[in-house]
Amino acid sequence: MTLNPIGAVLLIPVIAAMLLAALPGYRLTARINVIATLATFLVALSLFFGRPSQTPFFHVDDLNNVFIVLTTFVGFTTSVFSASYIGHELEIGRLTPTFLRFYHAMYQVLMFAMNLALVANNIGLMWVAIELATLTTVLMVGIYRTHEALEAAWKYFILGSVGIALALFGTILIYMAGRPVIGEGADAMVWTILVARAGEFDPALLNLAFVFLLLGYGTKVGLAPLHAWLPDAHSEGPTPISAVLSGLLLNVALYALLRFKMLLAANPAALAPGPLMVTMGLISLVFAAFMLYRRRDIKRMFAYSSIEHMGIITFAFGMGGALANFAGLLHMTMHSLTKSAIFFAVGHVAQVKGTQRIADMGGLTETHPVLGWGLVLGVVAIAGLPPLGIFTSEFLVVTSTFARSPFLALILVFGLLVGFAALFQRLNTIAFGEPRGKHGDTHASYIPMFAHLALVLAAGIYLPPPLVGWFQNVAKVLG
Amino acid sequence: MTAAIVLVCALLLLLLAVGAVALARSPLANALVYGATLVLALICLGAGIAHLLGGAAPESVALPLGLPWIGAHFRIDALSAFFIVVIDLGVAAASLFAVGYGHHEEAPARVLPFYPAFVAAMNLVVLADDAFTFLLSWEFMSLSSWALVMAHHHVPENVRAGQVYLVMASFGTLALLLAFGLLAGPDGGYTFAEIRNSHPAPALTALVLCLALTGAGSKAGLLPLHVWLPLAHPAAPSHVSALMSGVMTKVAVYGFVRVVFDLIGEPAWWWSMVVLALAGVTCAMGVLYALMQHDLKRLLAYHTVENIGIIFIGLGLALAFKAYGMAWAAALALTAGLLHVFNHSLFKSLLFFGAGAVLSATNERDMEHLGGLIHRMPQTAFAFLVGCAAISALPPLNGFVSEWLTFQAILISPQLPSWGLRFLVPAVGALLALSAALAAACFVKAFGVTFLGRARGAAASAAHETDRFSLTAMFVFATLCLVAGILPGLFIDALAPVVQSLLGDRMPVQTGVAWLSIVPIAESRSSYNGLLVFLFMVISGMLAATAIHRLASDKLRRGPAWDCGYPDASPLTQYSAGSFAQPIRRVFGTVVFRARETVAMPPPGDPRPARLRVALHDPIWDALYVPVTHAVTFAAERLNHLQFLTIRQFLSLVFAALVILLLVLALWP
Amino acid sequence: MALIADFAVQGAQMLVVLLLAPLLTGVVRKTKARLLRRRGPSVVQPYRDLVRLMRKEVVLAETASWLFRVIPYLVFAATWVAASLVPTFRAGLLFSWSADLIAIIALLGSARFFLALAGLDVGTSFGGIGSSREVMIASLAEPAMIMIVFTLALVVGSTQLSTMAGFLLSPAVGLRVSLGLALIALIMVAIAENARIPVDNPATHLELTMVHEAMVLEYSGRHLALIELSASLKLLLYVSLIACLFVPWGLSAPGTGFAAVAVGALAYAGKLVGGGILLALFETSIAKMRVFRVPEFLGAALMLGLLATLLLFVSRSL
Amino acid sequence: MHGITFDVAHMLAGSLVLVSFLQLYQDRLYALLNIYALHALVLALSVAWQAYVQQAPHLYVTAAIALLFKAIIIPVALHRIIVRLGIHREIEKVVGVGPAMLLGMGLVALAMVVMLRVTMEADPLAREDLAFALSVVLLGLLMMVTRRNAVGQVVGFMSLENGLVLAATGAKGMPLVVEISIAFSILIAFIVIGIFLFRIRERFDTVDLQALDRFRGERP
Repeated sequence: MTLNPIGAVLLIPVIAAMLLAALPGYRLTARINVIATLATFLVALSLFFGRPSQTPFFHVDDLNNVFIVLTTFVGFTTSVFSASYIGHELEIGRLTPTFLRFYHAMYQVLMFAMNLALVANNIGLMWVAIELATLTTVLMVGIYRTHEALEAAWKYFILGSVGIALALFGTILIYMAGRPVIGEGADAMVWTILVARAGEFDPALLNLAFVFLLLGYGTKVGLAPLHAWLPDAHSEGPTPISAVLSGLLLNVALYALLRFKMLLAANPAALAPGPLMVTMGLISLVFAAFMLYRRRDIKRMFAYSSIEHMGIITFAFGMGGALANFAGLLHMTMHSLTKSAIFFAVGHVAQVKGTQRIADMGGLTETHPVLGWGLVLGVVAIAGLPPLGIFTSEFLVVTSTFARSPFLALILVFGLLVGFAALFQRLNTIAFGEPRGKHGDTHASYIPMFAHLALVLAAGIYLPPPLVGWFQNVAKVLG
Repeated sequence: MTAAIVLVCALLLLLLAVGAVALARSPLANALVYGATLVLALICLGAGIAHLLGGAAPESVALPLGLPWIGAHFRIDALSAFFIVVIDLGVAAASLFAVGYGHHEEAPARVLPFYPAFVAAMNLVVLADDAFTFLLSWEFMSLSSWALVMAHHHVPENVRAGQVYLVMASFGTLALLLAFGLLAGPDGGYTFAEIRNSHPAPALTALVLCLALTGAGSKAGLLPLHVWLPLAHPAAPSHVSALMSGVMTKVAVYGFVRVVFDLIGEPAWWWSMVVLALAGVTCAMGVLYALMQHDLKRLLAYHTVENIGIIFIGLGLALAFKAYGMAWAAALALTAGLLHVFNHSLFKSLLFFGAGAVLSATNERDMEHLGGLIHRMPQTAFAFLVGCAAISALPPLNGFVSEWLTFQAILISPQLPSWGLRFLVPAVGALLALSAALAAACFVKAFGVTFLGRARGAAASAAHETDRFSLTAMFVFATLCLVAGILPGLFIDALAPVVQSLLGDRMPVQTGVAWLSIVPIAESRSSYNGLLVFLFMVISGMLAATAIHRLASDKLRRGPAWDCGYPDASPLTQYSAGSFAQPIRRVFGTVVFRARETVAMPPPGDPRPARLRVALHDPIWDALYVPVTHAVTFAAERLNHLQFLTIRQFLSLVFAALVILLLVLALWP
Repeated sequence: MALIADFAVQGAQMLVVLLLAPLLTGVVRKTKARLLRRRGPSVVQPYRDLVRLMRKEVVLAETASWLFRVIPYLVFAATWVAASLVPTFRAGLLFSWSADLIAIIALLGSARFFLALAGLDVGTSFGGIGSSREVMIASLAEPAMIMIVFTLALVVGSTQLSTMAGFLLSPAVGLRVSLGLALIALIMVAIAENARIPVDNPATHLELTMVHEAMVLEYSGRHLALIELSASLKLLLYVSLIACLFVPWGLSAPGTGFAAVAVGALAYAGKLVGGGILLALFETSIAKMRVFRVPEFLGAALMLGLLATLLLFVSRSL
Repeated sequence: MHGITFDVAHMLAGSLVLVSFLQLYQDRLYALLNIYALHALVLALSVAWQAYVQQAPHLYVTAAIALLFKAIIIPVALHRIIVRLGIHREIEKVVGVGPAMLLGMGLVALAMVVMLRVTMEADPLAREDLAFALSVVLLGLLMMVTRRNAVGQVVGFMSLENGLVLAATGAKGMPLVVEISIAFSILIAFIVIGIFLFRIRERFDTVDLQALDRFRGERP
């Protein structure tokens, strides 16, 4: 088990979590955090070269392989970022050492939970993992103990638990659907077996199950109208957590949704999940695009932009077809890299400006050129401008959609444009114009941010063939 | 070979951009970056000219970039080659100009890195041979130019300009995205080769045309999508303004030509109606807007709108003739359009250089504070004058030639079978004539108020002649304007392969014609000889001068201005830009811009000055853009309430979603 | 040999227009005076004026730039070239194809362009009035002129003056409404372009009513002479334009012998005198209009031109 | 499987739905808590019966949890909270009892329709159970959104969760049932503690709104 990379990916965070819970001292713990995540990342990288055989509980295939590596990578960079960020927080006393300890431990638990959700082959296990991740983030969102933070955490908690319940019901239904075909016992919850036999399942049960799963996991994905927790959670938690939330947790939840979409795709009699996902995707996109306009808190704004992009991705998968699915997968990857990079920038911006109010920021490219231009680059990327990766995926989504159903494409384009205008309206006030607000200083670590952006840029110009190969395989299975 | 050369240059330019980030602070950066750009542009220019004149066959390059299963395709044919020439000629001059002008830049770090990137992007657009690469370069071009517009971001208008520009740009890109989506089909045949071979249904191609017109038009500045142009072009540093106005709009024209003439096959007759109507209106409105401006650079930007209109008239006519299989006429119209592309890129860049020189000498863009600069900066004044004459379509300069050809194309229109076109085209012709006359009026104003008369402000009276690099750039282009004006035959023949490749026919060979004159169709029908007219004028002018000086007197005495005997008044009594345009404003403005003049005349004995206030309304902005913005803000306001629901209410949203989905399931057949 | 002859004829044409121009002005002035029961100056008075002006020294405003001194020559050159390209007594001259009707209009346009600049150069208020009104008038007159060209070109299928004249001589033309409209429009434009009553008054020096005169207010001596000369050249040009387009009879076709040329010359002289007298009659029988009525006047011309073009299709389609 | 076991299971599940309706009907907190206890009791019974029917001893654990934790501890704890925080005993409803009932009926009908589309292959017990479970879940949700007080909503959530347990136990041979029920009990415990910690007297909302207002004034 320990030789198995999967085992390592799961064990390292657990051990690290225990260690960090026990050890005092900022420098040391921060270092351990970074090292642990780095180790996890390196192990995960090894998955590219050899995949362990699948067990009833764990498996690695084309779909989750990429996402495991992505998750561990972003986890690693975020830990680097958080080392500098949390240091600053300690200095200004927003965070006490005890909470720091708690924070680091929770961070590792979160990593563990997400990796578990990704490698899980058992849908029950996946459910447990995702809920664990949710609860951890709830605790971390509330970590500042300000009224707003608690309130955000509470909201997240309540809505999250309802989501949990719905998702569980869906999972049970899947089991019920699988049981007559596969027989009682754990096998009926093993995804690989399920997907292999899905053709014989009872379509009505599958449909019902999917509805519940869509709402249950959709709450985690932050699709409108289930999104309510997301902006508050992002704006109130520590920025590294916002980065992980937007960059990873949403992805993981969406990943779970995809797994079940595959089940339905494998069953011809079941209703096509496409229309549901398309509708929810478009609603989220357009809604979030309009919500961007009135935002005055920088982190909230980018939280809404996350909703927007989740909408785009869900839409893409809903449209289905080789191109759209490929685009969706690409978009998931690009978005998690870009959005976490943006949050790295935003975190430091909020620190140097001492506020999250957009009104109190201005002329950032003047006062803090590196940070400012980093943010500009990030927004340029997230807005889907070339030559960065998101342009590619949006290109594929829009073109492939318009040829098939022009009307939907028009709505999509409308949403994109509205969101675009809003993003840049804000960016112009933050990054350009006369410098506003106080400009303090921070020992920022720019490496993570620029590493992400560099990756996104590279992907925009050149996509490595193996990655493309995997994505195309998955795209086929996704139907 | 050519494609490879240009690609390598583009790559080097991108590297240069990266490098510029590093050394932007150093004093050498300016000369280095612009020098390098100049050299690379010249290389591309050479390659382009060689390919165009050598009549080389189209060549393709495919790189394993972009979409992996497609790759990045690049192809250079006559059309691309021609636009490479246009682009890199403009770039070369702009870079040369900037070697000197760049020293006045207060924020070089915000200009130097983006300038080469912008240039590279423009070159890549015309080379691209698949939808993805095309749009990527296209949008990258917008992005880099946006960064340049934002260079002087301390001025609030510039930030707003950047905002409008980028939004309009991405609007255009999305339109093109949709167009290519249609052409490529659901399973993504994105390469142009595939698109050429796929023959979509007429309805689809019509839709594609509209989308292409929207997409390319919004970048070129076709009404009513021009709004960003007069904001963004002046905001950028002048050499960039020159590129944006003189070259980038041409890249947009390229996009339109590529899609409509090359990719989507046979046009339907009514397409040209759409294009021509839009183009005619663009023409007239553009120049009317320009007449109302006091800001020199904005005035020039609006004239870009006008000239884009002229170009699109040519293209529209070509479409019409092509639709009815009159290839020879189509060739004439298209040649006229493309020739105007070239000419406009010459004199518009030249004029923006002049404006830049004035700006750097006086820090003043508002003409009302300028004047008398011809005394302070005579060479700039001369070059600018040539530009003004050229853009006002005065023989024997180049602007006239392309407009003359356009008129010739218009005069063929009666042979079109369609009644709609027969009636539309003369009307468009009238609009064209009107805008030509108004353009002349406008440039009398521009030159007269800026350079002639007496200085209206301290800045103007303290101005100095600009540096020699800028002057060289200006004079090179001024000369080119003259050459292209007196030897148009050469340029028309150079354009022949382009037209041939797109329409399968070309204008008659011009170089053979006696006395180097040009004959669009037949000598009996019409002909023009710029060279001869030029020589006539020179000779007769000289004759008159010498004769008078010999036979009559050549005595001259300086004295105070006569001015009907009024004592010499202050420079403020001169005609200003506003007062010069007043008659035209009263004729056209009262209708188009709802121009209202209110005079506040103090009662007798009151020493306060009387005030004349002029109120103008931009009809298009008011009719189109204000409502849209209002709608968006309204919707945002409304939806924003969803931000403040209670947890219970959010839960009820979830609940509602669940119930609805279950209902869907229940009702599912 | 033939080439030399052609050169000779072309040169003759250029000289003829140059020499006849002041005479035409003289004729018009004389006739007007007669009609007003004045004796008036003799028809050769314009020549005398020109010579006198040539001799005088130039008084140049201190604020004038080099451009101000170049412009008279430019204007003169442009107008002269334009005038010498319009067939007067003989069609199809050597260089007649070097510029068609559109180009001729454009040449006059350049002359006006520079003259307007001259008005602004010295930096006085009157110059400004002059040029701003001039360009306003031109901005309407030119499109009207172009529309007239359209009409003719669509009838003839050419913008080449000689070809036009040749075609209009032929019976193929018949009587057309459009041509009539075009003629009226052309006359209106000609009046405006030449700053005649009712658009402008060449004789006035009442500041607020003058347009053309205000523009050239600062000129004196030889410069003024050149400008006056160009003005009368322009008048001549328009008269001969109308003549060759609408009363082309007597115009000697290319390649015909001396006799034909002689006939042509006589006919041309007749047309000039006739034109001058008609102009004078018209001018004396009408009052000058306010500056801001001019746009309506010219707008009417433009509409007529457009109408002529459109009617053409109708009449053709019949 | 023979009739009687089926009927018993059927009866128990059905009565669970009935109890949910009773909850909807209540408008006094204490009464509500008692009804909830009853709800939990019925759940315990049906789980126990399932354990017996399926010969799945581990389900007895779940039953025990349901009995001890949900039927006794939680109601008591909530009782004390109500006393300690001086929450007043009236339950403010968003919609009146009548409409709530009608809605409930509609939901149950919906649940039935949706579930009965399931083909006969799936064994009837499962189908019936699921139908009832789904109705319980929906009713619980309905309760959460129609009750204004925190306690009322918590009760709603808990009955929703009971529905889940019912479904899970009904699914024959489903692994992890016990773990899941435990996990959920912990979740509920968290919520209850949360209510106590954050002094949420009337409704969840009190933590949020005024806060949100100050909260970088995003109100228009």
